[in-house]
Amino acid sequence: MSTQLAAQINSLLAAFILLTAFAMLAQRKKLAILHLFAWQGLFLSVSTAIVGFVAKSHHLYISSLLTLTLKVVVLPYILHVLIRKLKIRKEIEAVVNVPTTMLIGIALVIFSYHLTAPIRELSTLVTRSTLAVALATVMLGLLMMITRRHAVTQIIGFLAMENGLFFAATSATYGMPLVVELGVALDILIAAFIFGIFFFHINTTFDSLDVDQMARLKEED
Amino acid sequence: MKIHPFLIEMVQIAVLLFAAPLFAGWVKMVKCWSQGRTAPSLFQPVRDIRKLLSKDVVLAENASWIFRFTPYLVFGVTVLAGGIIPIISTDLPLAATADVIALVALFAIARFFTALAGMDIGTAFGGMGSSREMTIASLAEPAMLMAIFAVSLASKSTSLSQMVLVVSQGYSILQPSLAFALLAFILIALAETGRVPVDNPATHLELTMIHEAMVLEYSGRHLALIEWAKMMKLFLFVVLGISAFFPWGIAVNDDLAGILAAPAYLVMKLGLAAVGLVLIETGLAKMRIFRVTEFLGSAFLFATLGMLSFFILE
Amino acid sequence: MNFSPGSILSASFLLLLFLVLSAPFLRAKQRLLIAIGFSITAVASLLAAFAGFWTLAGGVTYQLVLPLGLPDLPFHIRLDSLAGFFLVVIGLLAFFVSIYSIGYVKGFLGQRPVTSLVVFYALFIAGMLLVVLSDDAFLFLVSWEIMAASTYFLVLFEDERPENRRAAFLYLVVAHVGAIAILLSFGIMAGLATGFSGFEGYTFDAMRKTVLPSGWAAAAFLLAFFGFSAKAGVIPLHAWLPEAHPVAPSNVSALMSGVMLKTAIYGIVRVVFDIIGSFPWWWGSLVLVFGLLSAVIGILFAVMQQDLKKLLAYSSVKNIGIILISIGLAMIFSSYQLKPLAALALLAGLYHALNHAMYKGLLFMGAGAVIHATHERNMENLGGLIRFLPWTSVLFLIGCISISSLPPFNGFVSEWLTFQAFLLSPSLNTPILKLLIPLGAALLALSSALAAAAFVKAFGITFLGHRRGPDQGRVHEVNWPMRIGMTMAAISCLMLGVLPTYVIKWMDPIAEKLTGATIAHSASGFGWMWLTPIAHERASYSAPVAFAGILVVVIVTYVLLHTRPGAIRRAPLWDCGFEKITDRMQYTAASFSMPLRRIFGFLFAVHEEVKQAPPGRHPAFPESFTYQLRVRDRFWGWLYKPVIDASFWVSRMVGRLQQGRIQVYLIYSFVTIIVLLLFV
Amino acid sequence: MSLLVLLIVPLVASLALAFIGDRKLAPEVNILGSAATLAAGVVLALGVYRNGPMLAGGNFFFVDAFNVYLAVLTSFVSVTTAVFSRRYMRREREHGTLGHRRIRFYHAMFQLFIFAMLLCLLTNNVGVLWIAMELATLSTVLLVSLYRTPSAIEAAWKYFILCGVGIALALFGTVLLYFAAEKVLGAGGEALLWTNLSTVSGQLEPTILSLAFVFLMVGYGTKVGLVPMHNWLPDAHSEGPTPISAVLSGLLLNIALYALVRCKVLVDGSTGTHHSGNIMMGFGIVSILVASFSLLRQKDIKRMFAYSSIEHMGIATFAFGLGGPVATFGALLHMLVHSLTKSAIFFTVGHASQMHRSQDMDRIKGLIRGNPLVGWGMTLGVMAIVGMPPFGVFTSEFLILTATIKDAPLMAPFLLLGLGVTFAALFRKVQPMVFGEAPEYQKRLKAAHIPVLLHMVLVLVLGLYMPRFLSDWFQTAVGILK
Repeated sequence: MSTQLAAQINSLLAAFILLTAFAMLAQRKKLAILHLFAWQGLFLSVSTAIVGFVAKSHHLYISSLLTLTLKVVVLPYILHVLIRKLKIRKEIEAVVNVPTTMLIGIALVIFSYHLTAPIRELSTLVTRSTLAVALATVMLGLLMMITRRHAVTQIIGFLAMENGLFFAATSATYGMPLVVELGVALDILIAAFIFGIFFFHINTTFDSLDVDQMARLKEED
Repeated sequence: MKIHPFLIEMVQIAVLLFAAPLFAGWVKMVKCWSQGRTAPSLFQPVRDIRKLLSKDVVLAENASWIFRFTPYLVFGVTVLAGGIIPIISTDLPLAATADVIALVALFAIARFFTALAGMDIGTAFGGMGSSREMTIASLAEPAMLMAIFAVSLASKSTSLSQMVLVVSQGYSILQPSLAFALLAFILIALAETGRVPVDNPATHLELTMIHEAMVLEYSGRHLALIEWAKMMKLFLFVVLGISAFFPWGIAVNDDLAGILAAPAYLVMKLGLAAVGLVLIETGLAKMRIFRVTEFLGSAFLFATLGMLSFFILE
Repeated sequence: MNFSPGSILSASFLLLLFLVLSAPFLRAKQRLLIAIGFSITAVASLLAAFAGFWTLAGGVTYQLVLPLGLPDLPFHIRLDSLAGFFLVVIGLLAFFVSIYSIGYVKGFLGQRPVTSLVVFYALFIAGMLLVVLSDDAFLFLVSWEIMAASTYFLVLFEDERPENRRAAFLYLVVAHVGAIAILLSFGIMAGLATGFSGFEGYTFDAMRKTVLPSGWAAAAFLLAFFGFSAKAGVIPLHAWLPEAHPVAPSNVSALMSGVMLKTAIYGIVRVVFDIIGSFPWWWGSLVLVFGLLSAVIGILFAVMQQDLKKLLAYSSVKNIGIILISIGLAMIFSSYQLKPLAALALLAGLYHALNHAMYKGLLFMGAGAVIHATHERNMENLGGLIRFLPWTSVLFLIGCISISSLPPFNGFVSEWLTFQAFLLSPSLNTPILKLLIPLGAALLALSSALAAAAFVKAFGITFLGHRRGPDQGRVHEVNWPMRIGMTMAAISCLMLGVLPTYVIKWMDPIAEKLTGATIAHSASGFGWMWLTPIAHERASYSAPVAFAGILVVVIVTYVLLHTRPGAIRRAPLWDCGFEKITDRMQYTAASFSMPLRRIFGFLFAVHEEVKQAPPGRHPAFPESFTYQLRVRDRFWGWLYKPVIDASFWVSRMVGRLQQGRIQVYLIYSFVTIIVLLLFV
Repeated sequence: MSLLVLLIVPLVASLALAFIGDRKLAPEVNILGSAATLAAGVVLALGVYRNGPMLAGGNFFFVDAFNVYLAVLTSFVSVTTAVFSRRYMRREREHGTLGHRRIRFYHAMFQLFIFAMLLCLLTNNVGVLWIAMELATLSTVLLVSLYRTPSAIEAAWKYFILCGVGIALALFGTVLLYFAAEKVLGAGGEALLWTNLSTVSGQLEPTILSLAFVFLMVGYGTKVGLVPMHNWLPDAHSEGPTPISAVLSGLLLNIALYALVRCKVLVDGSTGTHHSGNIMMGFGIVSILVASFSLLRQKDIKRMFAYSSIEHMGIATFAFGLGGPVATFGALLHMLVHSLTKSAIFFTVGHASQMHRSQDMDRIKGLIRGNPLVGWGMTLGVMAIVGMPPFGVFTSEFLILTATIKDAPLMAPFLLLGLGVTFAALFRKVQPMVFGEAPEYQKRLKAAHIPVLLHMVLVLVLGLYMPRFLSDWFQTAVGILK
């Protein structure tokens, strides 16, 4: 497999990642969002593997494996369990005005393209063009957290951001040093447990996961 | 031949002590004539004082030492002031004791204690008198100072002897600054010595009196001293005006002739001054206390004009 | 250790430090604590005064670097003529007040623990002494704020009273804002001194050496003047003063009014004449204008007051004004290189600072004695005390005479000198100043005349007449330490008034150092008895002669009139023949100031209301009247309230930022990063 | 060697405490662990002071004047906080607000938190720094929600999400940094080491670094609590148990600022402009103003002091942004004295709210009469924190302000405004609490004396006499941050 082809595939995957990000932004049903997230993770791990293959840097395989286990298996599973346990599968949440969100998303993509332009000039990697996508994914994840009112979806948005970061790491720089990768993964795992606990607390105290109830602490009166 | 300054000082103080009542009497006479009344004798004030001196003192039960101390202090301060103002000669050992500003302050001491004495016995009248006296004084002081300022600009000095020396050379009364200052000084003097239109020394009509209200409770020798001091104050203000504005005749270099001539000039000037005073007092009516603001305000205005005209015109 | 002003000073500081550290261990024995504590402060302040006197008399400068503070910015101490003079001012009054306190503070025994009072009192004195000694910006501000903080706690001594808390709070805020302004001004000077390559720029020496560009210099001066005025209670920054001084314990108010305000004067003189050095004339006129404003408005407020200590506090504003007037004149003169005149004006101001310390301290101590004896501050409930408090009344009267600037007492000398400075203004060669400055003299005259009115009122209403209001039983004369403290202050008032030539000769090095000219020679050129600021033809005043003259004439007349045994008969009041006079017919504090209120009322927010009780009866036959008078400070509404309202409005607006929903917070981060990225 | 001890002790202690649980000796063990950490820290500091900066664990750890003094500070405050929390937590248990499991959790997490912060400081690796920072957040999130009250959970959730997002952005910045670095240093771990980065900072690609700095600024700025990313801070500080508020305010913010400053140095080295400095100054000023005005209308005592923390972090950030020897010196000193003073204040606040069973400032009254130590402690603490001499905070603010009026005169008025308003606001609230009569509902309690006294004495000493070695330290740190 030539580097060219690898680059092709990689950018294709990048496109998919971006697509999933948008899809999540538009999607209403939690389970669907969860599945989309899992897909994004899958694309990410594959692309990581390919980059690893191209760059012949083997620690990327490990990190791809990590991604696979974490982002595709473990986290979705945990969330799935939570959703079932907390019986919030049915809850359809109001998404603020999808078209507008989409437009903002587009704007973000363009913006991040514009930002990463100079870097693209500098970089010699085959994967350099995907950096824009990575940044866009991060931004979209943030946007998702902003537009959603449900704890679970916010978390998913958060994790989507993380995906974007991983993608940036691999695509921009053929992956961070392994120590860092592992550490990050560990942190995410801990984070997963923590928000797992949180869902229970929130649900028991507010008997719903709608974060809009949690607006008691404020200055204005 | 030379005459020792201390002798002159003595003479001057003696003059002050006895000329003051006479002057007061003279003012009364002129006033009566101008109003077509038969006048008391020129020596009436002297007789009054002597009579009061020989009378017993009736003191309010709750009068404190301040009440008893005040007459002596007032008298003492006034006499001292008399020793400073050049009446017949400028060559006085006491002259350097105080310049005009300090002189004003000396009178202020007398006022301060009179006001306290007025409040000491705790009557409504006493308090009223003190309050009004202090109010008027606080308005008169700035005007007084501006007048002094105007004069001292001309004479480059605030020491009285120096003023006399400078002014007596040349016809500086023609200077507009001094003219304005004189005008202001007259108004202030009326207020300070408690004459119509600010205060009426002749009345005991409760609501119009100011100075009298403070000394209402005095009797005997205390009253004598107070009255005497008051006459001296009037006399001194007239003399002050004379030495500041019409100093001709005051002996500047102590030769016998000058010193002998000086009293003559003095008597003449005093006579005229009394006439002027009477004209004012009969011409004007006593004004309400809150009109005094405007009265002294105009005095201040004149003084300021005097100063400005010095800078602008001279 | 050799015997020098420096060593004496360190001794006094060690004493104070020892007291501060050991006081908490004497908590249990309050009586002992008072006795020991205040004796120590007395000794310490006397030592400080002595050191200051020596320095100024010797005309030498001691410098010292303490290994404290930052290693690269140690504490610099400098004892020069100016510092020496203020050491005397502070130390002397602190000595009197400390002795007074031994008696005064006993009054708190059994009511509350006085430990904190002793500790902060000592800290307060130490702070003031350090302020005048410090020779670098850092130490100066440290001691400056120590002074402020300790007085804050002293004002809060009776902390259960809400008005104390309010006053203390107001005081501390104003003081601190002022301190920050001073800090910034030092920052300018230090920055221009070295450009902050390191810490050297913070020493006053470095600042002296640098010549500031005029713009920066003006900024530095304005900041410093603002800061120091806030401390000195210059109108319109005075609002805290009449709140804080009255509620503090009287010995503390004596020190606050008497000397703490002077540290601000010291600061102005130090910064303007010593550190900056050369300046344009408008600085001086600015100081002059604010001085006049404070002098007139302050004393007018004083006349209006019915609370004895409030009256005294406002009169402090007036006196600070007078000091500033002289300093302003000095600045104008020296900006025109009229060195001797500048020297005269400056010395007049400093002399007045010294005098004011003495008589204001005396008056506050007297007020404290009155409160000690009657537990009453409101003059409307006082009166006739001269019969119960013979000592206090005499001493208080001396204070009143001095502060009303009547000869032969000290207040008059310095004010007379100020007038002389005014009268010399025609020698300025700027027409407009020639015209305007004399008007200032008129305002000064107005303020001093009003002062006389105010203190006739203060003494007359408090000590003369009959007791107004409810008479709480018999009143006793205060104990000996209090009398001694007051007496010493009174004596110094007389001495400073009668022997001005010596004082001026003593103070001359300051003038020489700061303005480059001396006046002692001309001032006493006519003999020690005659004070002749420029030349005896120009003007002269002889306090001794005046004093002796009055005395002699009084005695002579008295003797002459008592040759004949004149019987004195006591009789009830005549009062133009009124029947049954009651105490309630007397003039009250409110009624005394009524004419002035009518004349100058436009300057205040005066609320008068007369209530007829019971209403509805025939108006011709009212049962009783109640008269209520509230004279309020316009500046509060003009200056302070708007600021407060504005800041609360802003804070409401800012509160909107944080309205609880996490999405909004996320949007903040989002927007922030977008914006930043756009800018990069 | 001592470095490894310094890191391992808290980790071990945390595990141990997790096993010990809520036994009788747990608090003592906690104190002991912290004390050991402190000892190691001091030894390390002395070593650095003697032999200058050093690497350890094969380039993995790096100690210089800048981070070692923060490490000592961290371990020291952890000791005092542990001592304080012994009394505090006992009281809480007596009141039944906390069960055994939670106290076990508290102890374990406390030590873990200390570990995370020390790792942040001592690691030489930008990536590891990031990880440790995240770890520090995660370890405290559940401590903030320890009381399980609705508001506690809300606060913790906000803390979790906002800081998570922030830190994620920081990671993006780190990636960019790595991206720029690996061109110069080649791929692999070497490219993320401070030591290497600082040597080659000149060659790093300016555009990328300035881009990276934006992400790092917003990311770590969130944890520093700079406006407008500050919103988690008041909530988290006011709802968590007081010892945690103390360490959050006193230590965590410092750590985040430390990271930020390190990054700034790199960026400046590469861009050669003062751009990043200006950005930091902007954030600083905005934080000072917003915080000071928010202080005016506070009702909850811990919330109020949280805002004051924001303000002080703003001042430090501003000073670092200002640059220059004096300002930087001031900023370093400010980090030190602020964390000492603020944690002392939080100790007293904790006791005060326990005495009145409320954090509502209208209920807290008459502290000095009720408990002199708490009352005077809070009074003097507040005096110190608003910058009254002779306390150390004044020294730092003095240096910073004077430097400001020289280098950025236009900023001075805002600074003046902010400080003035803060002063008025704090005293307006604190004065009624400490002075006046004690209310009848006030409970008596045995306060933890040593921590408060120790901190206040230190701050006082720093204000009056700063030891030579400390200032040398700062000077070298200033040299590092040039």
